[in-house]
Amino acid sequence: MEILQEGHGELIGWHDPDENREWVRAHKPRDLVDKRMGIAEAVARFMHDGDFIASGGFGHVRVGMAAIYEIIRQGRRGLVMAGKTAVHDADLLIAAGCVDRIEVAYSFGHELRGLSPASRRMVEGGHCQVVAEISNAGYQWRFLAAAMGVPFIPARNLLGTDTLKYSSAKVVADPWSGKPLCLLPACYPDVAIIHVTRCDMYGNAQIDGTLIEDFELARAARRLILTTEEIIPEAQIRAEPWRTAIPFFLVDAVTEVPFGSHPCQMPLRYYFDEDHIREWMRRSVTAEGADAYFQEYVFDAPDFEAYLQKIGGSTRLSYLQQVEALRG
Amino acid sequence: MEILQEGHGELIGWHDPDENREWVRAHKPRDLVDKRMGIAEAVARFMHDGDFIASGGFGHVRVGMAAIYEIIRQGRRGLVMAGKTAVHDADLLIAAGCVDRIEVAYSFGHELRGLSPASRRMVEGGHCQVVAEISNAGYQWRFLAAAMGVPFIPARNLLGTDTLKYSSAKVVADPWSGKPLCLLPACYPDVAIIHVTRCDMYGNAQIDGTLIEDFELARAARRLILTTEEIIPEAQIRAEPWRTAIPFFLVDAVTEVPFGSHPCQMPLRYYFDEDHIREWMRRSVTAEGADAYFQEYVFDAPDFEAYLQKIGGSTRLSYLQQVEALRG
Amino acid sequence: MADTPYSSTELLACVAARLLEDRKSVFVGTGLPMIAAMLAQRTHAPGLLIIFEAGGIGPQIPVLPISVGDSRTFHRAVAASSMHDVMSISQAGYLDYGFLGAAQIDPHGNINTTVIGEHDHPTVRLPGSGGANDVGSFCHRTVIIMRQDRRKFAAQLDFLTTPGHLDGPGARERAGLPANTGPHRVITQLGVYGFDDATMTMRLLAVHPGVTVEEVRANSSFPIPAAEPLAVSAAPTVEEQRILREIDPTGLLIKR
Amino acid sequence: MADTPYSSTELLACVAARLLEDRKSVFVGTGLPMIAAMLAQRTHAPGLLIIFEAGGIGPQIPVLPISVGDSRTFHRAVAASSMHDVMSISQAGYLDYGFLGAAQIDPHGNINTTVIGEHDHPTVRLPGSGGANDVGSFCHRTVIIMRQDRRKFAAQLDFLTTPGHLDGPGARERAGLPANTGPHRVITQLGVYGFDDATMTMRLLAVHPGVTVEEVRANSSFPIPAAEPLAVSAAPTVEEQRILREIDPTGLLIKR
Repeated sequence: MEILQEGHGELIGWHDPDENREWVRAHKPRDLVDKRMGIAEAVARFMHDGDFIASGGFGHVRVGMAAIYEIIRQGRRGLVMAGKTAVHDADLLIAAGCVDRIEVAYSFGHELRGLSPASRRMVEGGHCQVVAEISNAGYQWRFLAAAMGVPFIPARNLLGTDTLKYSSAKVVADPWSGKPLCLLPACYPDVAIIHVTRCDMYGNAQIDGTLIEDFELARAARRLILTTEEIIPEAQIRAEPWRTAIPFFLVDAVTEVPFGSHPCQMPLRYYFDEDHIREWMRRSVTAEGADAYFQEYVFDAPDFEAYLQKIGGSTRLSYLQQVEALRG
Repeated sequence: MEILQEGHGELIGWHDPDENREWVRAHKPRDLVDKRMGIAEAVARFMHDGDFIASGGFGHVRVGMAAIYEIIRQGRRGLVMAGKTAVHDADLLIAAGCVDRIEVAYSFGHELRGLSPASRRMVEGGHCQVVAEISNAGYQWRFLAAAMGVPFIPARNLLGTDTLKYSSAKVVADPWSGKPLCLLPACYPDVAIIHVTRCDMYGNAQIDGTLIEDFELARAARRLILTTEEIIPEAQIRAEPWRTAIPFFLVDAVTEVPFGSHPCQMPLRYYFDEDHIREWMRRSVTAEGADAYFQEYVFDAPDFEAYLQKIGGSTRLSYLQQVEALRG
Repeated sequence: MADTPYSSTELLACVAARLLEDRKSVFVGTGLPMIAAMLAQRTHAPGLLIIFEAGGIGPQIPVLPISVGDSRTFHRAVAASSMHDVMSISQAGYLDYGFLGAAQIDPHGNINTTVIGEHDHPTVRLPGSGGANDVGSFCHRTVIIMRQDRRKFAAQLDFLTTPGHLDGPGARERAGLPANTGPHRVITQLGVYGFDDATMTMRLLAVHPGVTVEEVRANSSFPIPAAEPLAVSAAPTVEEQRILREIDPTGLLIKR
Repeated sequence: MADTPYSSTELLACVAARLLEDRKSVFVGTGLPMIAAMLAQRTHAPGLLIIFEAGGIGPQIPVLPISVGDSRTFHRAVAASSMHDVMSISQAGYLDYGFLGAAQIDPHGNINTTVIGEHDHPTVRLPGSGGANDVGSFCHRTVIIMRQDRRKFAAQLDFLTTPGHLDGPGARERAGLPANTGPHRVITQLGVYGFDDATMTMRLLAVHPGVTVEEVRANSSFPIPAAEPLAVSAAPTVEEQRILREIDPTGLLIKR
């Protein structure tokens, strides 16, 4: 294949498909085993310093925040992050010093709410390195390639731009049309965290609302930690098998964490906690402020339950439920 | 791209992605218009002699048989068919002289029930030509490439076989691993017929059970005729938008045909009519027998309702419902 | 014409909304584009199909969504699908319009949302492409909405995140991008720009009420020819303003 | 050992079922493979994950499905997905075992299910690959179940539909197929075959009760070395037969 152009971004998370097949063969569970565990155990067992990690959902929507806080609490270091519309999760992990390298589709911003003071400061100060650029669809299709077990997916984006020059993509001529085509290399995160609406104890999971990138991400990740609003009986999964977005054999850990996406939204369950997001953005304008935030909400909260008390407990949470139900 | 190997099968249904984009731009409806019409009108308007056609479902499962009978009734000629686990549909269309070319993943058989006397006779007699070979996943991914608007999808099947030599695929070296890789060209049928569980009058459709290849096929086809067990209110679609497998803007015609998959199965609704399938297989052993079958069940039945009366009417149909519900 | 005062954002939303055609599809990002698309749907384009990158397709949006993944983006939608699905149908040609924002734009409509300064030693690190590169690559016509000043209207981008017309006529096709796509209009607080067919560079099509060509030129670091005759944007009508208040009752965006 | 009479199909089903390991996954096609997988699940391999190409994943199969797309294949399944999903996870390495049938097989375990005679002027046109090429390409170990005779055990195939070990050691990898895959066993009405590591050609591992090596060789048009010592397949046990009757109460397949 003649390469017409080649991005010089770092090739993060790519494996030879045969090498990844061997990994899958050796490590992924084929049988139904109870995978329930606390989030502390899940993070301790399945996420190690230096791992390449990805967080499901999109922006502030359906994000496994309980796991994000736990990563900070356990002090993981040297993580590389998939900046796939990584927003609050990435901002916190970078500010806390857990993530020091990132491939960026969208990061360092809170969408309409403004740029991220903390992670911008870390990047502009040289404490967190952007190792490659890509677009949202580009990342999505990198995960699709991995989910399919092929080395790349062709696409018609990135072409002609600096985004391509700083990506890990290559450009070739399509052998049918002769036109230049972008090839996006497969991407297998070492660990993904996905927060779902409900799942059984084996990890068979349903997601209400859009799947965003999580169908493909669940299949691309080598290790998958599911956090879930609720654990339901296996029979409920089997009654409507077409509702299963993530089957059990992709899953390594199942953690029940009601409100586990807070302060992010959980579609059809609870709304963004705008006050808390603003609090973080305000306090993280300085490194000291960010540290104080972590002290208060992460280190001084032994677990996610304690964190929920700190942010306002059931009063606050039922208000967020009301808003999401358009009754707020 | 250096081509290591190239199948010499006919390249059926491929378009330059830009050419197909222009087609989509000019022909596909963006707004909600009532697309309900009878199957006779749908076939007359959207399927023309010489078209390349594909039929949804899989084997004898969830097949738009009412449309298949109507194609025979209207005497379409020179159709090219996607033999994507095309079984009863392909057998009838070939036997009736509607289809005279086919690209084959699986055809000319009725799975466990045995080989197809009629279409085998037509192929072995030179009346129907196999223009290319492929596998089930291969066809599926040809549709995926079309659904994505890319010229091809890479895959690790077909390699090393005569199936590849008789396909329209090409083999190149993966630019990352250097390993040989099969590229499957996109495939855009001129018309697809998909039978769904329910849809609204605009074509927003839900499918109970496995999607098989229909998610991708619906997005690959230039024209899409939906037949449906029932038409439901738009509000029911909008109440659970994550259940929509096919959104309206892919759809050109919506035809309500209860039992429209008969004698094939409709998952969770009615079982295979084994007696009728056997009757066809028995009578189609000779060309005369096949013609007599078509006379009785297609030409002497002005519409699908009349056909359902001929195969046993409501007594037979409720029996098939009982069997499907495991009460038979 | 309006006889009531209006904010600059209200004007931008109206100008953007009016560009959208009925019975077409639009790929909508966060913020002003959402308001513009909702306004168009409630005025001249009831048959406008709105699509969000997280998978929301054809929603009946109850209140202004904050994020393009927000549950409001698939509220009573015809489908709540996935990014793969939405990006695929965009790449396959189903999306007529796409909206983009920009930190910098160059005369060919190329956009920077990645970085100011050097990539590896940034002065200001911005969020990156997000879905912008995809929208700018796949949609038939893209509309860029941004504030303009001499830094933002840049002769040379610090980083080319999303393709405009690259370096001129035919350049997109030569790069492999889908044919007949690219920036269609640029809307700023001062006016509306199109692209000259011969050079694929920006030209001023209309100024907003009270804005002069000199003001436009003073707020660009590259030369901008003006169409003759030059149009003047119509101010928001009373009806448009009423609908805008319905869409954004708290004035989250509109009153900015 | 059984003390009751059994059909040849019952024996094949038992031999195939016993090959499957607990806590592994198997890609199952129509017919005998379904019975074998269901039998394995109800005997030594309760943790066997059964997957069907139309999208059924981990079903609790109530009665023998007729087709791999049949609603029985996703009855109380953990997921009812799509062919794209199932084929993708297979390609990605999640499938341990796959079953295949064959009209012809050659010494390297390559399979023909496409045509007897010339492709463009067929003597007998067969259904083609179906999912066989995919299963034979992606699964870690494939098991071929077929009737054998001199025409079916062919030194040279009329058409190579599905890859076995192609022309010998390393050939699959050189062709680009996933590493460490390929035919593991061939089961016929006469015996069970494996593949010699040095040549990747078929060798007889076991004969069924009452079958001789001479009979095996008389039913092949290529030479077949026999392992020493040669095993004899265990006949179906009473328990296995009981379960088989449960799985296929009408004897649709088992009594053939």
